[in-house]
Amino acid sequence: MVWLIPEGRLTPFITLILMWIITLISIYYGKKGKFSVRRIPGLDKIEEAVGRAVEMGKPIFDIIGMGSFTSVYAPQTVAGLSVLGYVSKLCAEKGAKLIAPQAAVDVMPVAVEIVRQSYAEAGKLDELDVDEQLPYLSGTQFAWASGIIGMAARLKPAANVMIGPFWAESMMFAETFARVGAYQVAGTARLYQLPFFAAVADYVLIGEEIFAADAYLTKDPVKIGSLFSQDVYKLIAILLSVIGAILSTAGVKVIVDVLSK
Amino acid sequence: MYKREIPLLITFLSGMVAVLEYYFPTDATKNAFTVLKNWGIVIAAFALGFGAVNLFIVYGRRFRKAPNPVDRVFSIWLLVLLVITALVGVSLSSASDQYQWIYNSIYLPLGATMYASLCFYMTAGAYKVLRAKTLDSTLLLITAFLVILGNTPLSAAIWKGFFSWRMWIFDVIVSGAYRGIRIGVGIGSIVLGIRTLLGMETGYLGRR
Amino acid sequence: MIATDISIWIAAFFTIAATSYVFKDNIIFKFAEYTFIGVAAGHALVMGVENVKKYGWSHLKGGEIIYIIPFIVGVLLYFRYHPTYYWLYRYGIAFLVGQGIGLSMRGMVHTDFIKQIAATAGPLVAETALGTLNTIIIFILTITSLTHFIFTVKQVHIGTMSWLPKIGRYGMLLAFGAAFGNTVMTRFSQYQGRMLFLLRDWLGIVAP
Amino acid sequence: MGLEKVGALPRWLVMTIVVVLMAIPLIKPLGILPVISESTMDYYNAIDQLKPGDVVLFDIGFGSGGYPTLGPASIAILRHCFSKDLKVVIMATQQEGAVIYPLIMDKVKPEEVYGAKYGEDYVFLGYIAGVQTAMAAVLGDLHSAAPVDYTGKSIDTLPMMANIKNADDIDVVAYLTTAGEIAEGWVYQAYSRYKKTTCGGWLSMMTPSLKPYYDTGALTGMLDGIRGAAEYEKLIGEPGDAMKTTDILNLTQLWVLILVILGNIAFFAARGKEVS
Repeated sequence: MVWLIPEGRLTPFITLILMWIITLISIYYGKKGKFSVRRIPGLDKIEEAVGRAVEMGKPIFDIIGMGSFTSVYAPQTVAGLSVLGYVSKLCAEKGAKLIAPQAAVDVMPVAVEIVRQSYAEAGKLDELDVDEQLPYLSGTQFAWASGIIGMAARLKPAANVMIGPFWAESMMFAETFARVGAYQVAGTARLYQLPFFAAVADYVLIGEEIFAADAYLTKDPVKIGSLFSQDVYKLIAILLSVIGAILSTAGVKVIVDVLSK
Repeated sequence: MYKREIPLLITFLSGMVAVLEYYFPTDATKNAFTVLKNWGIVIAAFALGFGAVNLFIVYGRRFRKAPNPVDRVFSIWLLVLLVITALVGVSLSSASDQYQWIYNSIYLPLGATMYASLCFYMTAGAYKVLRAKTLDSTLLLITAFLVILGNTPLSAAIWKGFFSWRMWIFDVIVSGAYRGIRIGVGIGSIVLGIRTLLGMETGYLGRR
Repeated sequence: MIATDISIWIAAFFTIAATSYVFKDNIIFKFAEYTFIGVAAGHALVMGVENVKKYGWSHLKGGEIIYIIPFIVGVLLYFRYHPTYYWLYRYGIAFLVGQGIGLSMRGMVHTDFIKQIAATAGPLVAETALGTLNTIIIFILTITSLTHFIFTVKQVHIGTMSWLPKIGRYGMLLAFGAAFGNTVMTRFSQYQGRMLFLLRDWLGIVAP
Repeated sequence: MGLEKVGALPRWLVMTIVVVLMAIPLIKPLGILPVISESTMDYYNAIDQLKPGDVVLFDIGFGSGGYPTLGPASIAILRHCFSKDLKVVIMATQQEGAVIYPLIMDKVKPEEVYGAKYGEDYVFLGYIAGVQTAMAAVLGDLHSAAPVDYTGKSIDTLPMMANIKNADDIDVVAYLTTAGEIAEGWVYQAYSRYKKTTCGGWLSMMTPSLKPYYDTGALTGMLDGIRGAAEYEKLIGEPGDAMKTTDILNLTQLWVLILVILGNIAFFAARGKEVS
């Protein structure tokens, strides 16, 4: 017992305190624009997808999943909305037809607003038909899934971008869009659905890459700052592991001992 | 003030008590946290009713306004079932035979089969879509193939190597890659947790 | 011997209905899905009411008056649907979100960060040659998959260093293949359980 | 080059063959016994080394979605516990756990088969809301968190509960779940906070992302979906639905492998044609 802290919890306690401090400092400097997020390859693939939709004169789907703002997966829905902003801007500029079906009642108005803003900035607001391009399908999982599958089979889109939280319906989407021949860029931070996207999509954004895309697109200082702090912890994890492994192999177990204090 | 600041303060305090009780498990922190944990169960229990209220709002409106009659019949059917299940459960208790009858006849078969039928989708997917098109999909296909092979007892009976390959893939490749992913997810959740406790992430308060 | 219990027949109907969407989306499946949603929401309501009775009311009855607070906060949750006093719902949600984050954050830093690093920082040499090879591969995959998730430090992705995230990505794709293989088994085993129900409990073709 | 026709089997035929392949082993079982993996062995040993009278906290963390695979696993684990005269405190952190409990107990039959009495050898607390809040509350102070059992009877009237007050009186925490939140929750509360021997079981699609906890010792044992359940049934020597279900895997998984091969042959044949 060290000042009442039980055995094996001293290092976690110090680590947690440091994490609070470094995160706050990173967000503070993030607001001062000290950091920048690298452009992840996934965004280039999304641009390719829109290009393909223009070439083939067929629509491009952008599905942000059925998560709502009050669910624990809200950050993934927010990342999906940022990508929707990016895709809709590209579609407005290049003249591709965007289809973005909606499932969450509280997310839909925000999505419509984002798409309308992108089309307005490109001066193409008259080309946007919100009811046809951003239809509300359903809030229930399988009605939502079969609604999208029906649209995909009918419209035979050239491409499909799926970034956000997905559940069991991810397998149905990935399989149907691939069968229809759509070029797919998919990404989610829900670990259990990643295998389907990785197996079937042409390019997959793995886990936290969707948050990096979100921070890159929105340039939000708080997000960029916290992404920097996360990178710091990953680098610390790598350093401790490498040094620890070398020392342990040489018989010196100091790192492992400190970590289990 | 009491619309945003006090709720954010409650988020911070209820989070901090939990963290304090872990690192400083004195009688004071333990007793205080015991009460808060028991409160948490009651409040979480109250929140279980949200699903029913949401359905009454969404499908109540759909019953009144939906153009096609099939939607309206299904909407009212859904609400009727909700009420019947709730009445039987609350009046006779969930441990009653009548309630168990409803569960065994309706909820269990639907819940067990709805997601299970995805295996047919996966079969069609494996046949039509799982291609060694790019380097990425080829790598994935190799381990998927070996694991599916290793998962069948028949293959292990033919040659024990199939089973040891499958175990090697899990004990080395999966353990290594997913340890890195797990550290990344852990760090992400902690940082998101810090931002939420400090009121920088307020999506959960609902947008108004 | 074919089942005579009506409950088994209803369960069989819903099992087949819940499978039908795979072959073709149809109205029977829509009926099954709406039924599922209604009964599930009803069950959540019953569990909510019983939990409030078991874990809130029993304390109040036992004289612990302080448990009136979670009752009040729990009722306030339902102001979420009120046009003007919606913000009253935030007190309950703030408490649940804060407690949830506190409970996971405190342990996560130990099990998802510290312990994972400690395992990777262990000796690379094991008793057997294969053991050493496995440990080294696990070590490499953990480190490289971590580098893949570094977004604001550009040096990790330029020049020779950029090999690390590339290896990390390949390692993760191999691991996702294994996860895909296991998911195939999951969905199949779930449906095979239902097939066992249909052939044994319903049609009686299979011996119990 | 008619090879690409190999990839043109109609969709409904591919799926109908799956149904047929599922029925055959049920009618004529192949009876191939699964190989025991280390993680299942560890789960089994964690319970097997307990002495009569030791306490196991068992959590039904799954519902209808997990019932076909985790139902048989629960039956096997509880049979194992009762055969060793252990005290079993059962709870549910998933909403449907309260109505899954009777289905499991109908198969385990503690009274007839093991002479175990409710209230003396086992108790069911029912579903407790709040997921990790429920776990931390039960482990922290059980009588205050769950003053009544699932029928509403006060805990103090149940003899066995007299000396089961909190985590210190519990020897092993064993759980089965389909939810990541519950699987991780027990790691954070039972292992990290209260240093309990904790064994987790789940759908096999969840194994990769939860394996790091087993590798680093946070979880003592791990059940990998239906494979783990079948191995556990083999270990306690009582074949059940898990073994029957695993038997079917032999044909259906091989059919998936064949389809992957056929699909890729057709793909490369078609691409070969395009190139030439």
